[in-house]
Amino acid sequence: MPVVFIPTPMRDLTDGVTEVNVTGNTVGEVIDALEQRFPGIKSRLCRGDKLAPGLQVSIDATMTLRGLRTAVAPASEVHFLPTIGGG
Amino acid sequence: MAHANELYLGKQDYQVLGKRPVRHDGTDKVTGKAIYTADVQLPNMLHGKIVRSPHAHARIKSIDASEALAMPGVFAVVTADDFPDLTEKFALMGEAGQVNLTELAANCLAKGKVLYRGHAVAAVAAANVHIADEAASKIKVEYEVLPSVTWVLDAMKDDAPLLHEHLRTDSMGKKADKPSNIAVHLQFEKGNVTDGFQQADVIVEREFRTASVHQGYIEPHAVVALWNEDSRLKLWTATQGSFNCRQQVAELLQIPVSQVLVVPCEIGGGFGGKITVYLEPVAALLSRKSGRPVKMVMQRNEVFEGTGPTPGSFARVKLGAKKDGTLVAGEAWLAYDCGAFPGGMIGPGCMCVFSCYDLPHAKVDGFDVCNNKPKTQAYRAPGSTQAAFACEQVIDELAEKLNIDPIELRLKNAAKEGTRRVDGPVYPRVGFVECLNAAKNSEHWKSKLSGKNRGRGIAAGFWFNIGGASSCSASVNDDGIVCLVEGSTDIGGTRTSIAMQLAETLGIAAEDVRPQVGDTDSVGYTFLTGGSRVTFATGLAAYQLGLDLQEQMKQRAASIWDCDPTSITVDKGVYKQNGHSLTFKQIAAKIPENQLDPVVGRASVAPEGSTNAFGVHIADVEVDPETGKVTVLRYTAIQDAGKAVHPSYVEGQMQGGAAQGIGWALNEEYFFDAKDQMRNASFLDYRMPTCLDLPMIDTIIVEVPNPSHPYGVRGVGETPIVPPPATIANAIHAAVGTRMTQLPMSPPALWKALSERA
Amino acid sequence: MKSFDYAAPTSLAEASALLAHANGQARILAGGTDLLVQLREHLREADLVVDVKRIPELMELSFTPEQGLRLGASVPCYRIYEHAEVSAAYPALAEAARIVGGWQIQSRASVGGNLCNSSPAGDTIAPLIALGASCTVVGPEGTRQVAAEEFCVSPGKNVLRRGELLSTIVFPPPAKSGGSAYERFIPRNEMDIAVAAAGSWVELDPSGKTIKNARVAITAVAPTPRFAAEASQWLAGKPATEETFAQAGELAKKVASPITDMRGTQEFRVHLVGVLTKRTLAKAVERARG
Amino acid sequence: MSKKIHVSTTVNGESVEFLCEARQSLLEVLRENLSLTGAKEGCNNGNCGACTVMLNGVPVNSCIVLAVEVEGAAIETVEGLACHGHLHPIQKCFLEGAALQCGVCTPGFLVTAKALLDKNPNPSEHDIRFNLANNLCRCTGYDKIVKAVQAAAAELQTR
Repeated sequence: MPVVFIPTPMRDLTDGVTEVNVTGNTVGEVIDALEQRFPGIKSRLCRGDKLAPGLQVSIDATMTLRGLRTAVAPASEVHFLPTIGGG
Repeated sequence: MAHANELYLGKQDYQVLGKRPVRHDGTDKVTGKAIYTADVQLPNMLHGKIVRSPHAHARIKSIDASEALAMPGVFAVVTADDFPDLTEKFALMGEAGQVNLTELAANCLAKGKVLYRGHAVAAVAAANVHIADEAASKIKVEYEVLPSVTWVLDAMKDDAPLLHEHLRTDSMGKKADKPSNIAVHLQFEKGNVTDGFQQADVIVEREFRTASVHQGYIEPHAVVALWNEDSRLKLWTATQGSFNCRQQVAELLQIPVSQVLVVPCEIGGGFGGKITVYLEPVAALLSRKSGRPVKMVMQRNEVFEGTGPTPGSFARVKLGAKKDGTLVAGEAWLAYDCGAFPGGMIGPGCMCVFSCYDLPHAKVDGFDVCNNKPKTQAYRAPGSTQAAFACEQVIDELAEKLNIDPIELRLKNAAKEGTRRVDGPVYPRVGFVECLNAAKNSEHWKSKLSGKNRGRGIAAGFWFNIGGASSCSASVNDDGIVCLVEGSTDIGGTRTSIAMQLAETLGIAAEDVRPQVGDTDSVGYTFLTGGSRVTFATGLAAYQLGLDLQEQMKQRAASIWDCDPTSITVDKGVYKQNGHSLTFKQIAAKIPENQLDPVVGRASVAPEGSTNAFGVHIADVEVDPETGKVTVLRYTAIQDAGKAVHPSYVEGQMQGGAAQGIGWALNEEYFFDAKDQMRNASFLDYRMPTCLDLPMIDTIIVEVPNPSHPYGVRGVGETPIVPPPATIANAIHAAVGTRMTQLPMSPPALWKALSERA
Repeated sequence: MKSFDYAAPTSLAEASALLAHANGQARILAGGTDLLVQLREHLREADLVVDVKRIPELMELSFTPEQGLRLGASVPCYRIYEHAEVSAAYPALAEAARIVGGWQIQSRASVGGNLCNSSPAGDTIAPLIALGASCTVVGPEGTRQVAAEEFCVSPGKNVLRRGELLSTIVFPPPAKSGGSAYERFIPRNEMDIAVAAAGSWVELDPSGKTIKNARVAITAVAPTPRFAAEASQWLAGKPATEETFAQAGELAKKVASPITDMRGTQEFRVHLVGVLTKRTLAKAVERARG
Repeated sequence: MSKKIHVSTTVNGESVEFLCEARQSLLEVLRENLSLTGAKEGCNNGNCGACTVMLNGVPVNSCIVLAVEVEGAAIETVEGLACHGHLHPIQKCFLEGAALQCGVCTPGFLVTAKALLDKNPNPSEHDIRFNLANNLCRCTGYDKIVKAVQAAAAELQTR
C-alpha cells in the first residue's frame, strides 16, 4: 500500500500520526481513503475536484503537476508540497 | 535506489554534446538585427503609458481622465474598470497552481486601492511617447493615503496596516479566525527536533535579514498589442513563456485562448521576472479601445517600482551537531514578503533551507507575508538564496566552533541518493558530494591566500528542476538541414542547446539544425522558460523529435533500397542495410529525387520535475576596514550539470548567476524611505555589479547524470545564484572576524558592524 | 519630456541674450548628462534649451606651465584626462574627470556642467576648490570671476543670474613642489555617485618634509561642496606625515553636515571625510615629492 | 505637436537627413525615424550603455544626446561594425567566446569595445573592465565579455 506523509499542519486531524498506509491507485483515490480515516482532510487538500491552490504532489522524489489523476504505485510515497516556480 | 523514470542512456561518446558551436541566433545579436519587442514597429501604431501611484498604500477616490482625453493625439484611456468582472474567478496556471484572477488583474491596474508606490492605476494611448507621457501626467487621481508597511516582521504584527481586509492566514487549508497580512503559514517537521537538539554538543542559532532585490534584466518590459476587428488579439512581447502569457491574457480578458496569438520576440533577460503579465492585458485593452496597435515600453524606474522584486526576508536558523561534526537537528523560522498580493516564494524557501544536508530531526516554519511592495516574482531559484544565506553561515560557524574544515563538515552531512529531505521526499541520484569533492580538489581551494583583511569563504546551494510540457517539430530540407521549431522562449542560448540535443540524436552536426522559437499558433504548448527546465525538458522533446525523424528517415531509406525499414541500422547519422549506406544528408537529397513523402517530425513531452542541481562556490575577498568596502579577489563556482550540453553556456549560467548573487550580497537592495517610497529606482543607485566590480569567475562543471533524461542533462540556470551571498559572508568573516547577518553587506553596514565590534 | 525650443548660439553674447530674453525657463545644455535626465524625469523643466557647445570659448582647453589652465566650461571630461600635461599638472582634476560616470558619460559631460549642475556630490567640484580655480561668468552686465568654492549656493542652485553663463574655469599655474589628489567613496568601483569625497592640494617646502600650503575640499557631505578652511590653514607649516593627514581629516569633518539617504548614513559619511581627507593628502604629498 | 527641426548628419558613413522635435533623443531618432534598432534602450538615463553609439569618434549614451545636437556630426552604430559581409573581429570573438546570453546589452558592448581597441590596441584586463563599466550586462557575469575583448585585441594585433 502507498504510504502518505501527512503534512505537518494537518497532523491535528490525524492525532499526530505522520505517515499512513492507505489504498489507492491515484492521488485522488488516496485522498478519498485518507478522508475515510481522517474526516476533514480532503477539504484541506482539495478545492472542488482539484488539488488546493499552492499545493502539488510528489510521488517519491518526482514532483508532478498532474494533481489528483497522478498514478500511485503500491510502493510509492505520497507527499503534499507547496508548488515551486522558477526564475 | 532505482529511479522510477530512468531514461538515461548511459552514452559515453557524444558527437555534438559537450562541444561549443556558435549559437544559431548569434549573428543577429552581434549585428543589431535581432528583433526585441521594443524594435517592433507597426503601421499606425500608438504608444501607451501607465499612470502609477505615488503612494505606498492608498484608497483611490477618483480617476479623472477628461483633460488627458481632450489632448490632441490622445486616443484612449483605460482603468481597472475596463477589465471584465473577475470576482471569484481562478485559473489553473501550471506551476503556480490556481491563480486568483482578481488579484492578477489588480496588479496590472489597481482596483479600489493602490498597494505600493508604482502600482499601475490607469493607462493612456497616444500618437507618440511624449504625448502619452504628457497625457499620463494629466490624468488626475485622487487618493486617500493609508498607513503602509514594508518590513516583513512589521507587516506580521497584529497592529500592522492591513493590505487586504479579508485575508486570513492559510495553514494548509485551515484558515485563521482574524484578518492578517500573513497569507500562508507552512510547516515541515521531520523526526523530533527537541530530542535532536538534546543530542547536540554544539548549537548555533542566528537571525538573518535580507532586503528586496530586483531581477535587473537590461531590457525593460515591453509589448505591442494589436486587437483586430475580427477579435483576434496579437501580442508581440518579451515573455519567458508565450503560452503562459497567452493564458494569463485570455483569462484576464475572459476570451478563449485561441483568440490570442503571442509572438515571443527576442527577450532581453528575465530571470523569473518576465513570467507574470503587466503590460500585455493593458496594451490589449488600449488597442481594443483605440482600434490601433499599441506599443508599451516601461521606463527603468517603472521596472523597479512596478515589477519584480524577490522577497525581502527574515530567517532564524538553528543547527546542532555532535563533536565529530554529525548534524543532529535543525530548526528554521522563515518569513518572506510577497508584496502586494499573496503567493510569494516561501514554499521553496522552506524546502531549500536544509536541502543540502541529511538532518535526522528538523522543523521548518514559513510565512508568506503581504506588504506594500510590488508583488514579488520569481528570481532565479526563488526563495533559496535567502535560505542559504542563513543556513550556510550557521554551517560555517559550526565548522569553526568544531574546528572542522568547512568542506569536510559539509561532506560528512551531505545530502545524497537516499537522503530524506525535511519536506519528505527522498533524493534520487544527486551530485552534491561530487561538487564538494571538486571544490576540495580545486586549485582555488588548495591555493594559499595571504594578506591582511583577506579571507576565503565557501558555501553550497540547491535548486530543483521543474517539469512541464514542451513541444517541438521539425522538417528536413533537401540539403539535409533540419529546421526546428520549438516553443521555449530563448533567453540565454537555449535554441542552441535544444538544437544540439536534436543533432546528437540524429547524428548530424549542430550547425545542420536551424532552430527557431515558434509563436503560440505555430508550435505545440510549451511551458515557460524558467525553473531550469528548458535544456532538460525541451531538450527531452528534441530527443524524442530526433527519434521520430530518424524513424521517418529509415522509412525513406527503405523506400529507396526497397527493403524493410526495421532492417536498417543507424550509427552516427549513417543509415545502413545489407551493404547499402547513406548519410542523413544523402537520404534528404534523395527524398525529392524519388518523389518520397517529405520528412516532418514532431514531439511533445510533459516530464515531471525531479532532478536536482547542487552547487558549491568559493570566494576570496579583501575588506577595507576603514570604509567597509569588500573587493572580491577570486571566485570559483562549481556545479553539477548532469551533462553539459554546451559547456560555454553552462559556464555562462554559472558566471551570470554568481555575478547576480555577488550583487545581492554586496550592494543591491530596495531602499525605502520613511514613506515606504523606493529611493533608488535607477541603475545608478540600485548598483548592480559592473564589470569593474568583479573578477573572472572560474567554473568547474561536475557531471553526475540525471536519471530522468536520456543524456543525463540537468537544468543549470538557477542554482548559481544560491551560494554567493553566504559565500561572501563566510569570506568576510574569515577576513575580519565579523559575521554579517544582513543583506546587503554594503560598505555602511559592514563598517558599522566593524566599528561596533571595535 | 515636455516640449521645448532649441538654440545653438555660436558666441557668448548671443548665448547670453538668448538666456536673458527667453520666454519661460531657459536651460543651458553642455554635455546633457544631467540636464536631459532631469528633464525626462521632470526634476527640472525647460522652455528653451541653449546648446553652448558651438561657442568657441566654452570648448577651449589651453595650458602652459606659466599661465596655468584655461578650461572651457563645456569641454568634455575625456579631453582633460587624455591631455598628458594637464593630467600631470592637475592630477586631482584628471582623477575626477576620469570617474564622472563611465566612459560614455565622460565623452559628453564637462567640468563646467558638473559645476553648474551644482550637485552636492559633483565629482569635479572638490578638485576645483582644492586647486584654487576661478570661474569666469559672462552675462548681460559683463564678465565676473567667482571662486570655485563660492559657486554653488544650495543643492542644484548656484550664483548664475538670469542671462549669465559659465564660460571658462581658470586654474592657477601648478606650483613647483605641488601635488593634488581626488578620491571619492562609492560602493561600486565606477558608475556611482559619491557617498563622500575629498580633494586635496598641497605645496611642500623645498625639503619636501613640511607642508607650505594646502587646500582641502570635501563633497557629498553638505548641501554644497565645502572648502575645509580650518583644516587647510592648519596644515600650513605642519610636517607631511600620516598623523598630520589624519588630524587634518578630523578638522575637515567639522565642515561636514551630511544627511542620511540611500547612499549612506550621516555617521558613515562624516567618518569617510576623515578617511578620504587623509588618503588624498597622502597621495597629494607623494605627488608633490615627484 | 511642436515644430520639427531639420538635421543633417552622417550615420555609418552615409549622409542622413531627418526631422525631429527638440526633445527627441538621438536614440529615439535612430530607432524610430531611421529604423536603426541595434542600439537598445535599457534605462533611458545613461546608466546602462545599451544605447552606446560613436559620436564624432567617441562613445556616448545616445539616450542622453538630443538628436538636434548631431547636426553635422558623424555617428557610428552597431549596424556599421560588420562590413562587406564580414563580421568585425570583435563581433566574431563575442560569438565564438559565447560572450552574450540574452543579447540586449551586446550592441552597446561591441561599440564600446571597438572604441577601446581603436584607442588602446593592447588593453590590460583592468583597462577593459574600466572602460566597459558604463555597459551593464546582467546575464554573463562579464567573464566571457572581457575574454572576448582580449581575444579580439589579440586577433587585431596579428593583422
